[in-house]
Amino acid sequence: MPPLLTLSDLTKTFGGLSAISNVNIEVHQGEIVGLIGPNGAGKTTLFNLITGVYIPTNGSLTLHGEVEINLAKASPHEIARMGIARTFQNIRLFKNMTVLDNVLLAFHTHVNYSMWEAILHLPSFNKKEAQLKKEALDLLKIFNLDRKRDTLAKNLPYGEQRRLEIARALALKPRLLLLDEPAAGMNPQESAELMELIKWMRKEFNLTILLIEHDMSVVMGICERIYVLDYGSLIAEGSPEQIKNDPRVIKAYLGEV
Amino acid sequence: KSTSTSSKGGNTINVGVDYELSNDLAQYGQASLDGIKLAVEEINKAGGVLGKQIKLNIQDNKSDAAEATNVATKLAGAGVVAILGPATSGNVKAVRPVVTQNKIPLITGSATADDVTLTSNGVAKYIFRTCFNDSFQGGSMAKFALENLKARTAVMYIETTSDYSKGLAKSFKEVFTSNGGKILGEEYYQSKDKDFRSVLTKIKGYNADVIYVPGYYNEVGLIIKQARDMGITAPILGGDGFDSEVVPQEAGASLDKVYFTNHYSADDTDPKVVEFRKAFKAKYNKEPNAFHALAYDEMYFLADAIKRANSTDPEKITDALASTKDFKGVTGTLSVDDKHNPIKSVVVVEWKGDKQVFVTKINP
Amino acid sequence: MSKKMRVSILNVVVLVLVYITVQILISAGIINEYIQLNLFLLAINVILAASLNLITGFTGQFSLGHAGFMAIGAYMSAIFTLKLNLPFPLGIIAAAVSAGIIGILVGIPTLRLRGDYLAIATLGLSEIIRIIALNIDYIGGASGLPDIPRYTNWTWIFFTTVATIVIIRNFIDSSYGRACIAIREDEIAAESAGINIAYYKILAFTMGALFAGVAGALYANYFYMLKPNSFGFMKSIDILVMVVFGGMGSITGSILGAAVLTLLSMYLQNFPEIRMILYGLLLLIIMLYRPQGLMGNKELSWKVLRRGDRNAATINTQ
Amino acid sequence: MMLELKDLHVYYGAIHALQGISLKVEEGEIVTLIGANGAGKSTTLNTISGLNRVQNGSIIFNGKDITRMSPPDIVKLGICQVPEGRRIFPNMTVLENLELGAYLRSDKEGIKKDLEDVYRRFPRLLERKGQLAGTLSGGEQQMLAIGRALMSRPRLLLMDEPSMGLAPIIVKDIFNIIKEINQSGTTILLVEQNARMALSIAHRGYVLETGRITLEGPAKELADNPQVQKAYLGG
Amino acid sequence: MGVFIQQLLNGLFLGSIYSLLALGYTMVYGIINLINFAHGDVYMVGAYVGFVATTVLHLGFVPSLILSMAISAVLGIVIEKVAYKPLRNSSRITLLITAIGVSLLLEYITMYIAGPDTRTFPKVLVNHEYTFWGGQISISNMQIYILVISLALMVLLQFIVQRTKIGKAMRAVSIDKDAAQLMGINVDNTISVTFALGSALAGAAGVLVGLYYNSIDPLMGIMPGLKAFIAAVFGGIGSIPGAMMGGLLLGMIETLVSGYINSNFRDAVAFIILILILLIKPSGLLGKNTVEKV
Ligand SMILES: Nc1ncnc2c1ncn2[C@@H]1O[C@H](COP(=O)(O)OP(=O)(O)OP(=O)(O)O)[C@@H](O)[C@H]1O
Ligand SMILES: Nc1ncnc2c1ncn2[C@@H]1O[C@H](COP(=O)(O)OP(=O)(O)OP(=O)(O)O)[C@@H](O)[C@H]1O
Ligand SMILES: [Mg+2]
Ligand SMILES: [Mg+2]
Repeated sequence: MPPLLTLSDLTKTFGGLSAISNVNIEVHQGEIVGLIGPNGAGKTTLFNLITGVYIPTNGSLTLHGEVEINLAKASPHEIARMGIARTFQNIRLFKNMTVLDNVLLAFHTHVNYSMWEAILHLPSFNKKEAQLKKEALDLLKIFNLDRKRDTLAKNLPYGEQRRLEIARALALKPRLLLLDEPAAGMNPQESAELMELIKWMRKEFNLTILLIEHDMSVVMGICERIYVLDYGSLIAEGSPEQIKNDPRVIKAYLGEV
Repeated sequence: KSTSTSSKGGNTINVGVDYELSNDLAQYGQASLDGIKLAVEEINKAGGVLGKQIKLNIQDNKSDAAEATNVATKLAGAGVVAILGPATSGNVKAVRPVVTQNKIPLITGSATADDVTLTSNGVAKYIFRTCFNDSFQGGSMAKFALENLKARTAVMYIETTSDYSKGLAKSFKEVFTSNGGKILGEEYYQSKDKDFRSVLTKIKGYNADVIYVPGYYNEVGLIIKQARDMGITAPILGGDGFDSEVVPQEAGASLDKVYFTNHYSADDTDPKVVEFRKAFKAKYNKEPNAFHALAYDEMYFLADAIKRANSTDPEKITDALASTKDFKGVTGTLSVDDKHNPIKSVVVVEWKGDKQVFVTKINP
Repeated sequence: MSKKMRVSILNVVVLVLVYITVQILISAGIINEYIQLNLFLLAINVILAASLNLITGFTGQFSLGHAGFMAIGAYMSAIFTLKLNLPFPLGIIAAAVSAGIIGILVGIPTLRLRGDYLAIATLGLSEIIRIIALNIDYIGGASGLPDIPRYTNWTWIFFTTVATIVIIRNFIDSSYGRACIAIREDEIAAESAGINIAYYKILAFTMGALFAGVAGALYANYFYMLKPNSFGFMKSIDILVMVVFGGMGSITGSILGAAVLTLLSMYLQNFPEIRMILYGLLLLIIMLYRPQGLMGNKELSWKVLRRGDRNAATINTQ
Repeated sequence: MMLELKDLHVYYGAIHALQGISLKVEEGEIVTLIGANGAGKSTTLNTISGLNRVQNGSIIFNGKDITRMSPPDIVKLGICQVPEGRRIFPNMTVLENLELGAYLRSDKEGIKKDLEDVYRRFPRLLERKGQLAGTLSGGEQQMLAIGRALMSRPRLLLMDEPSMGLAPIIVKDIFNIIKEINQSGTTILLVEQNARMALSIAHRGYVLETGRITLEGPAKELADNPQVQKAYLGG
Repeated sequence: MGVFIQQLLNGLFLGSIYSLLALGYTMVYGIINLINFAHGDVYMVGAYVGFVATTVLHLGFVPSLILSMAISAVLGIVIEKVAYKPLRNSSRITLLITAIGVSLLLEYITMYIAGPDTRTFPKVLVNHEYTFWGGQISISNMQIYILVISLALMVLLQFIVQRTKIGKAMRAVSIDKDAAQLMGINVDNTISVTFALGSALAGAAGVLVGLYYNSIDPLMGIMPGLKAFIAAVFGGIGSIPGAMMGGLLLGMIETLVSGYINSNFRDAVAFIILILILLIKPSGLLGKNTVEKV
């Protein structure tokens, strides 16, 4: 099977600093792939490159599908429309919008009424908008947030904010979901629940997932393959078992047990 | 809709004031108001008009055209017999339809644009003024420059947002060029500017015989000072906007060869002028400027018309105003012509130190 | 659904009643010319505030140049009705279209500029508009364009104001409006959610400008006279004050803000010597006591007015 | 008794975030505070630091009532916080951030020595001392936040989830550092999601649930408590 | 050539006045992110204090300057405490409106007390004009003073903000008030110091400019305030050398436009240039291009 996403010889420099250098990664349809590495290794930078927030200094990013798309030439919103959704390491919700509106907003790319229908509030608009709301509520229910639909996002506790961010990403109906440290700030119990949720999501929505995480129980628990970055370069790739025992990874990242 | 007659009954005559009392033109509006207040005080002390006291209904138009209309509408509704102000041509033009509809006379002391009293449908019946129009004042200075100063070339330095400045410049240019003079350049400044050196550097390069600066005293004083500091020696000419002690204060020792057209000269020995200056100084502790004097005359001009009309009916006052003959004001002896402009002679005054010196008189 | 219909019908009925009542009062002379003038001014300010709110309150683009759009509309309508003797509706359309086009132009810098940098750019563009107007003799230059026919009447005022409010509200209340609000909240997250932020920023500017243009047309054809200096920086600030005072992100807030400040200004006419002192003091006090504006980002609706309603309670606690 | 919270009540608007918290920290201890998201852990620390208004109850530090003191005065007494989410100053350099940590101190020599200490603990910071802190990676920022707090030479260090977002190798380091800091004489109140680690280095612990303390005791006991194991240690 | 040099000098001196104000502006701006519209009016009050000091109290130049700076500093602190402090957690635009309220209050209270008229300073500093190049170029001592003073202030401020403890506290407060408090920084005092400093600068500018042009009025702060705001943004918000540079460049642009293009479109062309430059450098000339780390 051809990969869904290919990064080849990807390089990104900031001034003199090479945050990413010559990275080659392939992500296949349906996989859950882990991306780990020490702090400052360039993991988030890689996400930013994939989603168009940063423009690569060198190399290429290709999204495969019916047609091949060069992501380096696309802007973030186009990439989002092509089916790549993400969450942020430092949560970026629309703080002064309600929980429901955060999710509804992400349905924007799938809105099927015209601006005229909206401005005139035609009956067709009301019907389609009600339909959107229903879908959004269904999604919120999955994340156990439906009861907080009218709460402003900024008033949610941290854990719920993380979940809302994932819900918002899913509302884009993506093919590829990028999660940047989704378990950060969660206790082991909550992390375990999150793992179940991620697995379930993959099945339910037919997703491919690329995941950054420092919590090894999460990474080792759900990832099928793992890439390890250090100082912007790949130092290892393989199954959780392989990675766990890779001396370079132990030295750079995991530490002696 | 006919005018309210509420002012007829009482023991007072209500006069509306629609002036620029705040924002950028506040200085001029408040100066005018000072002049009006002095006149009202004197009139009331002398027993009022038709045995009634004058009562001012003072409103601020925020130096804005729409607000001037707003205020005028309010004054009309409050039943004033006449409106004094606004100060600038644009604002008077904005108010014009309101007073026309309400049939109330309006007198301005400083709206000088030619078309303030003229609309596309002829003379604006209810609009009067105590000041010269631009054509007369600008033209007079052009003549003076050509004949008395033997100037052949001139540069104009104009305030870009002021209709007064642009109006004077236009008529100066017309008369100056049609009598053989040449305008070498037109340059612009903005009110509230304080630094004029860059344009003055340019003006210096024109080497013109005279520089015409139709502006108000605030900037003019600074322009004169900076021009002289930079070694520009050509005479600097202007209009009644030069008439303020601010000019010599700002320009100081640099004041040299500065001529302007005005209504009277401060060294005028006409008892009317002398008395006015004395009274003004006593009340406000400063020398009156053109705004003060013209607004002072506004009020007397109105009082005179009410007296002659022997009525406080606005329509009758309007008729009386229109037929004014040889009304003796501080700013000259004035008759209203068929275009509602005052016929009065203009004097050319020179600033010598902080004194004004009469140079010549030009009759209409 | 039926509840929505009921509310809509209720709104329409109330509006028609307001329209007819005021029309009758004007005809009967009970609303005198002065009150009428201020009522119209109030409505024009409502349009200005609501349209600026779309740009600044909802989309988060700090604009200090709203008076520029108004100026374009005002002059365009004046040219159409005075110089070209065309009917007023054409003047309004010309005003809306031309201001809208300028809105696109002004919107373009938003793609690169943020916050105060954008504020300066918009301020600059509106100043450029004013300075150009000062120097075009065809429209009277500095001395202004007088004798513009007075076509604006209660019917025009009422229906354009209502249309503006309804259109902006409906827009905000749709996915398109949510996109704008998302841009205000977090541009990067909005982009990652598939929102074309460039498009929506320009759209907001264009719509906002368009309605400001309409307000300009109503203004020009009511106040007889246009002067470039009426559309200076302070005018933009005045509009901004209404928006902030009413509550950024609330359309009903803009209505209230415009109303209160228009009436305040009218009332303060009675104190010419200290008018601006009082105005400054009131601005200060109002902002200190109600920093989020009268409405915050809530909307006033029948629900809120009817206290017992449960939904109202949730709105109030937001 | 170094620090004592007595029946503390704190509100955010209508939200009753702390509903009567009482806890004690002895001189020289590491005390950990564990609990689910939104339990009120950060609120507790911020309240001690003086950032929140206390509705009811009191905070005593070394016998002194500090309930209504301003944050700078509290820092002056020797209570310093490593805040949640790092809160470093992004537009300032790493070095300037560290210097700000020593804002209230004026002993040049001591500051210099402590700076060297911080660099020794976190060599990465030395490498990047001229870089703007905002461009550091998450983990680097966390190191900076800890280093910055140490620069004030606190007597009581409040740490809010210092291991959040850190690579495992560093998490271990961080906990070692916390132990070390403690052994060199600083008392520590530690909030952690990584309860297992926290309990392994702490002397005592408290469990917080929706604004109330539900369990307390020596760290070992808590770690062995089945309830705690199920809820916070991943079974 | 002589004319061109003269024009450049004109621009430099005009710009140095903008800079003088922009420096204080950018300080306050940098720390509480507030477009302090009242800054121009503090400058006006400073000028009036100088006027009273010289005409009524008959003080010399230096005592008047100091008095004016002191009173302006106090005024700045009072304004901050009364009008801005209660709103620290409100949106920036709310603060902007409050600042406009303060600005109107200062303008019209002054107008109410002192009248709207223009006042002129007595000659406590004598203006000397020096000419060079056969009279083609002229410079006055006052121009030199103002340029030198604004340059010196720039260096001083830059030093304070970058090198001193209080300067670092100012920057920390501007970035994150809570975190700054956790460092032991007294946020209120830091902000007060900033306002005092910025306002004292405005007061000094008021006296200097009042003396130089010899003309003050209650609304004199509006235009320079606006220009200083533009200069500060132009140079990069919060950047002290940026404010200096923004002011000088704005002065130069205005001068060259009036001198060589068209004085009628001075401000329009200046704005066009400004916008173009901003489009190329969206955070001002010396503003840090703070790429938000995602
Ligand atoms: N905008 C930027 N400007 C300058 N340097 C940057 C920028 N963004 C990232 N960097 C640098 O690039 C390196 C990689 O950063 P990145 O955020 O990708 O790390 P990371 O792997 O996500 O680390 P962590 O696990 O701690 O989040 C870091 O050293 C960081 O300082
Ligand atoms: N500034 C605030 N305004 C309103 N509510 C708040 C605020 N800060 C916290 N809360 C609420 O107070 C409660 C306690 O929050 P706190 O941040 O103390 O939790 P925590 O235990 O630190 O959680 P986490 O593990 O997610 O950091 C939560 O319900 C939260 O939503
Ligand atoms: Mg990261
Ligand atoms: Mg917390």
